[in-house]
Amino acid sequence: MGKFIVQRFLAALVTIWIATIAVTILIHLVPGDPVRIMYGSFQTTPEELEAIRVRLGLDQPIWRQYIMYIGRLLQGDLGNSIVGDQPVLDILLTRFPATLSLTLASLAIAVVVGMSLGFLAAYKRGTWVDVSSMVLAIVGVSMPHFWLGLLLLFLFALQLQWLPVAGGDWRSLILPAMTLGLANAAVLARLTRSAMIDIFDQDFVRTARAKGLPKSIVLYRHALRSGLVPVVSMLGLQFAYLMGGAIVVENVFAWNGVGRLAIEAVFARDYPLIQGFILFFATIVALASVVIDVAYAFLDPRIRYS
Amino acid sequence: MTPEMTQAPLLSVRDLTIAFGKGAFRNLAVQNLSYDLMPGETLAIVGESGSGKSVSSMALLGLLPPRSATIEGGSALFEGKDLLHLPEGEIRGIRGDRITMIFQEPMTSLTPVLRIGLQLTEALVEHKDMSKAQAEARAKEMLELVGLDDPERRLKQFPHELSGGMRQRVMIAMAMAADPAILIADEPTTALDVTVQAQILDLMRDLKHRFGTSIILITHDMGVVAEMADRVVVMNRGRKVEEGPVAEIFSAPREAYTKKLLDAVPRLGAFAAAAAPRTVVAQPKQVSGRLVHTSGMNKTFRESGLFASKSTGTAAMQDVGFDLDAGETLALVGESGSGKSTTGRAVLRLLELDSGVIEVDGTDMRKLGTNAMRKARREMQMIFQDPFASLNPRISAGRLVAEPMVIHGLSSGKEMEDRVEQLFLRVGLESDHIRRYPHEFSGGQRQRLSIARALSVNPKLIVADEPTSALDVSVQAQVLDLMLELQQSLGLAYLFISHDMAVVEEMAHRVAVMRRGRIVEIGPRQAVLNDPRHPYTRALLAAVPVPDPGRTRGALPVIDAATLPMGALAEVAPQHQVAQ
Amino acid sequence: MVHGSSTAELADTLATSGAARKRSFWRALLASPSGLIGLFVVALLVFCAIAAPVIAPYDPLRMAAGPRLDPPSMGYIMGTDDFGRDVFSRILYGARLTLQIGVIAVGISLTCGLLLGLVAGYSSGWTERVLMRLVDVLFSFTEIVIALACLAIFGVGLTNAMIAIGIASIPFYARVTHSVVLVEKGKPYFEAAIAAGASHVRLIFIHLLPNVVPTLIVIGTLGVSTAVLAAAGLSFLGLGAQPPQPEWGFMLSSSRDLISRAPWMMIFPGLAIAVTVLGFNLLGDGIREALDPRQRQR
Amino acid sequence: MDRRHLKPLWRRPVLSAAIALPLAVTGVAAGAQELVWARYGDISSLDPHRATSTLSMQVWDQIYDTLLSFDMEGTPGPNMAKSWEVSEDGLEYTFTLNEGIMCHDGSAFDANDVKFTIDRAFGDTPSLTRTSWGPITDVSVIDPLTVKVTLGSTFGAFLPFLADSFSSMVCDSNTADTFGSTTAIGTGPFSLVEWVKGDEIVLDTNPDYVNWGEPIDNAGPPQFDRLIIRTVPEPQTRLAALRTGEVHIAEPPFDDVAAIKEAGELEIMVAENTGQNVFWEFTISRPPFDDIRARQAVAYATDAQMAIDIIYGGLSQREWCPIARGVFGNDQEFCKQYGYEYNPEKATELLAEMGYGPSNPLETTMFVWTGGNRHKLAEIFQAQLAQVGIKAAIEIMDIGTMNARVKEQNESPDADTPGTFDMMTWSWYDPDILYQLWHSPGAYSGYQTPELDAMLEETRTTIEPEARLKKVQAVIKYLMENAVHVGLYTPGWEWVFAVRPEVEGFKIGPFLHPNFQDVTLSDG
Repeated sequence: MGKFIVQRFLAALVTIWIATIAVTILIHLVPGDPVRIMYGSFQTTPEELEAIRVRLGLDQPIWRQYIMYIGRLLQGDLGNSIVGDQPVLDILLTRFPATLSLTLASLAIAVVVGMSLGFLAAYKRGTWVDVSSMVLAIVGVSMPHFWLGLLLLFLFALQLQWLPVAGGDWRSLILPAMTLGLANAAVLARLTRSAMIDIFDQDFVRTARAKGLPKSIVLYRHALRSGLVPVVSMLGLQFAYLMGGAIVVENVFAWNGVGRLAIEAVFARDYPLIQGFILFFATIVALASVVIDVAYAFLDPRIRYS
Repeated sequence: MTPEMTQAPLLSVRDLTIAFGKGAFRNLAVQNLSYDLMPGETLAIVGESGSGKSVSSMALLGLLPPRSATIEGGSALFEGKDLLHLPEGEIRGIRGDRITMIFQEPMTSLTPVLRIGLQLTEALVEHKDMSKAQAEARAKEMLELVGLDDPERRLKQFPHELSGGMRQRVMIAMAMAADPAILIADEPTTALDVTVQAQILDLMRDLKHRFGTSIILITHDMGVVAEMADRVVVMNRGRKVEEGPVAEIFSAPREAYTKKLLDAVPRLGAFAAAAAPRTVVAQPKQVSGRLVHTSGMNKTFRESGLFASKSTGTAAMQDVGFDLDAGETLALVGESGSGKSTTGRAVLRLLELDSGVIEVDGTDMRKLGTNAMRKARREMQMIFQDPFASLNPRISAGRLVAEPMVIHGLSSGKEMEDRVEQLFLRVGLESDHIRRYPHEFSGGQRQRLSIARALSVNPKLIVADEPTSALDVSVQAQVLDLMLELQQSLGLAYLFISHDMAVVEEMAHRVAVMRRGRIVEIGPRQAVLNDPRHPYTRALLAAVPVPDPGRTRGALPVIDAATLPMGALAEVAPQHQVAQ
Repeated sequence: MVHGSSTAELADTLATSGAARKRSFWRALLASPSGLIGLFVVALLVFCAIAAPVIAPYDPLRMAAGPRLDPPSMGYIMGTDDFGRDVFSRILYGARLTLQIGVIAVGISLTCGLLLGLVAGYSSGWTERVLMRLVDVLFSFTEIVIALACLAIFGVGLTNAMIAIGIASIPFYARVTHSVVLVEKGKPYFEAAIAAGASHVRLIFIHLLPNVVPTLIVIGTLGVSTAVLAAAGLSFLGLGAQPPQPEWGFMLSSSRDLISRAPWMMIFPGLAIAVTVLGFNLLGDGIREALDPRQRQR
Repeated sequence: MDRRHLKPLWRRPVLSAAIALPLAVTGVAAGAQELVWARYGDISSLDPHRATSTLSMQVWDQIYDTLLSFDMEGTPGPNMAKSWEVSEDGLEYTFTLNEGIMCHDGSAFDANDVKFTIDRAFGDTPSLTRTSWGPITDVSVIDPLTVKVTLGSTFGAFLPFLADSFSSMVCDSNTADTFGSTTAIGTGPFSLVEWVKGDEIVLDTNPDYVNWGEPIDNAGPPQFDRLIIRTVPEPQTRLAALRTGEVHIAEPPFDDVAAIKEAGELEIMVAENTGQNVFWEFTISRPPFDDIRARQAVAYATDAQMAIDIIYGGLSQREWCPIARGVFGNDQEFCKQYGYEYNPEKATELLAEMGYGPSNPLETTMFVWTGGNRHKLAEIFQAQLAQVGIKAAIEIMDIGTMNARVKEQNESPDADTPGTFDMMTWSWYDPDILYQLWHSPGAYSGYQTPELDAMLEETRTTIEPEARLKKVQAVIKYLMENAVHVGLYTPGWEWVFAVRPEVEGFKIGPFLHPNFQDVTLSDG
């Protein structure tokens, strides 16, 4: 178990490490002179550009740049943004709680709605309940986040005026979280259903039934607990998808998270911010998957006791 | 033990009919099946795959897959109630209490995320109104009865911490804990090694006497039937073929199907008197000389992965070595995990050895380069266990058989077409099979296809890895006959890998017994099978169930894994070597 | 050593009773509701794309083809946008872009993913470990972030967005290919081919590829829907299609300011995306079922 | 991780948000009045030398004060500096400061702070305002209330600049690294409480504030307690929030302005004399726009009046000059005689001369700044250009990116793609903008000739208004005849405000400086 956690953690570190390489390379893939593209404002002189180049270390060979980058990174320095010249990490950290709350709220919705729907469909396999849940799920999977968001906005905020449209109020979290959560609930429902159907076909469920146990015990004690294992193992990926989906949804609802920041940064070609965002995103997703893997290990004794 | 025929039956099944699918896809799995089960009796339901033997028993407990299977008719009277027409609540009360069940797959039949203790006690708590403590006491008692040590600890363990045999013991403990009237055992030992099978069968017999339970034993294995059953129901394609006391069925089967089934069963000892496999062709091709020489083969499988430590690994082969002459069959026998398949693959260089020598026809295989190795493969072909998986599903039968010839550039065009057709006929297939795809063939036909494919390049050596163990016995007999016939007419050498001692006795010139990656005994068939010197070989032979109700298997020799000699081989008789 | 097991027996009975194995792929596809609907939607999309100039009542780019912000009516069945362009005509022409997105993006990711997965899966050893580790890492970045990074490099635009999405999905296709290759490689028929002396080329092209392709057809079809969604998303964010392209996601984004005044500008492009994506999802599911009859029992 | 970073991360905990937020909203003493102003974007920096966006400037206006201030006509007059003297040669300016100006941190504002501000603008990298300050060579503190600025050459736009937000006076206590991002100490009517990036800027009334010269009634501090400047990107969302009262002042969706006016629920205020100018500008270092005919064809092919009527519905005006209405030298009649009236036939003709035709359209790319419905405007221009055979792709980008891209385009004469053109936007209070844009090396390394350079220099060195006007108009004529800088419309961004009825006294000064000092909030 301990070894398992250490392994997962090391794997996460490798992910982050590769991300650092990727973002260092990123800036060199930009066609043209990155310094001129980033800082070549109307009032900068060639000398100033050169000074910036030296300050950013972009005059150095790439491996030196990488070492410098890692060195700064270890001190929590992700560089400064071009727009406003502020520490990238500060910007990301002030914006991240909004994204985290959106992502977690959506995850909660996705898990509750998706898993129950998937479980129900698997349990009622072949009946109208199954068919209609799966039709619902495939429609949900096919629904663009941003469209669902606009529809919800149109309906609940503008037409019915049930929910506020702006402000940091918790109620303004409802629509974005629903948008992101429901779309992913559909994915989760499909995953849960097929995982549960696999489980229902397992020999041990037959054994449990053969013991004459009540349906509820067969379902919850034997099937669900085992069925949860693969589903939970997929939550790490789900979290990553949600984080990715948040980028779009934040822009629909003007939710002030890192996703909106990322789009702003792309428009502004604010490469230090883009680099920081990618690294930050990769780190969060990697750490989240460690957490979920550990949770998964706790659910599955085959990992817990080895 | 003969049951009193005057006694009222405990369970009386009448005209049971079960169908899968609906409408045009309706398919009768069981048709008008009737039988009685007497108190204290063991009734074996025998049949090959697709006979409906399992389905009919599952139906009794309402365990058929819902929505795909329907009970179309019949009754099953048990204690005055018709099991087939009870409401779910009532049948559930009987299930797991009055009638219990054990299944074939001990590895997957226990819930992996729950402790053994909970799985053992939950039915008792449910049906017997026991408190948790009472149920646990009973569970512990049962674990001891089924021969598991340290029951206290077992209760806290998870299924993956137990071996297959231990899990089946837990399943039996679970099934017997409620002191049921009927135990339905669905192929309870099929997935187990022969030595473990013998122990489990002994255990079941013992418990049956202790509890007076009636058993419905579902099996395909006539040996197990002969050993366990009082009466037998023979099924084929959903129908009952014949029913009768076990002795009668074996000694005087009335139906042709039963006769055929019994004839096909390989019996250990049937060929004990012969020094070589029976001759099936008029003029066997004469070949001689050493074909294969191996020595000192070692292989350890290591976990791969970015963080895997290099030190751990399982030794699949340790210091394995043997010789094989042209036209000869060397059988590699052993239980699962003994390294016999690994050895077969190593000889063909399908896996790389850590060390060792493999010479085929005097060429050191391990020194060959990629291209030379590819050429060398012409001389040695392989037949695999699973005829379903070993044929590429997207290539037609004709192309599959031709493939080795194409690879080695042996023939082409019309000549090749003729040769393929000839091969098809040679292995007992028809020429219009050539254009079909593998999934359109039955299991036996596919194995014939594999053989034709192996033969296409006129190899000298064929490694056959459990070539018949996925086949029904009647098909197995045909394939074995074919292999013998081919060997003798073509002068083939077989490295024949098998777990089945009776098959080995039928096929082998010489036998090598493997255990945990080592050869513990090797020698001519009569020497090894009739005069086994190694305790493990003896145990292996003693554990084989005998398909003859008249003969009882002797007591199982107790083997102590710790003291088994597992050292280097030493000659005890001419060519007969045993580990010291 | 699995001998006449009860589950195998059951499966056998089921398979023969289904008789699906014997039916041709197309019959199976058309027999499944998802396959049928999916095929219909995709065919409709292709039809719209090809016949757009014939069906479309107006030039999709023509401003003041009608009054501004005119609600749906007989003349403009999906209304007009804020430039007086006919929304219906724009949606029809948008189908062309959508198809293009699907084909190009999936083409890129499928080709590269297949190659990577095949190389990794076939080679094994260090090549495999390093490649797949890299692919896993990229995969965990999620597609949208990779696409964003690509767009940050290439600059915005629909063509760049297609390429970015194509690149972003490579890890997914590589993973699937890799796992299918591993499964196929583990099957005895592959070992049988090695034992028969097959060369690398033969092993890859005769034995592996044909068995990998069906899975890739399925995920490629499903992948079209992902690509369409992603491209529409990027266009919605302003990173993809640029004016005056009648791309559906871009049309949606221009509807945002007018959501209460002209909801039809939001509803129809969204519907077009959703139906197209649904169509490819259903078709993918349908093909999967048709290729694997056992799946259908689920 | 640095500890410093932990605090902001948890300042707004996820789950306790529901409890914490109502507190935050009413966190000021009971009955405190706050005003919420919603805008489409956030500021770039609180440091006036590190940003150029109007969004940023409007916030600096609240936190900082300037030495001089514009009256409603846009003429600079005294403010923090109560008087000033100019030397004979026009190279030395001596300012006398008002007594008793207090910085937000409680320190007194004096000549040292002025020197600190100007030195910073010149010494610091990257300072975006350096050239705007003019040819300053020295700043010296004569006494605490007197400061002398020396110029290298005469500079006609110097005084107006000192009334502009770019010259915001920064207190010399702003030495921390955090200046510009989390701290900002000025002397303006409001002091910084918090800037939650991307979300809101919270400002509290500065009780010590004295209005020395702003053209408004209130001489003291603002009459409400807190100003919250919130980022709400979606126009529809801003409108909805205005209607519910979550927001008091915001830019409405342009398409809804007519309906809002009709309903009378909100007051619509349109800024005048914004100094904003939207114009065509071209990459002249390579084809096609190295040829004047191509530039003229674009100019003739655009019907700006029709476009702004559709998109802004009368909120914006056709602008013929390269400098906007309200700026010295703007004269519609004068400019129009050199301007390009919509004339597609003429455009087609010019293109045909160059060898372009229906089968061989002129292909190019139009850069457009995001927001303000400019992308829609661009779409109309695109369609208009298409009619004469110019196939222009549209690329929408952030203004900073656009500035860099335009410059990069001009500096890549050998690129194999056709040269681009752009809908450039500038707001300036003085025709000196023309110098900054077109005098070599030029803001964008664009169109330059020695002739133009000489003419531009004269606009700087000529101080006397009558004479300067001549010089400026000569430049305007030159730029327009060469189709270098083709005016389109004014104003162009953030100039329309919808105001809730309970807000009274909201004013917009010249050059788009929103002013809250006269604002009173009735209970609404």
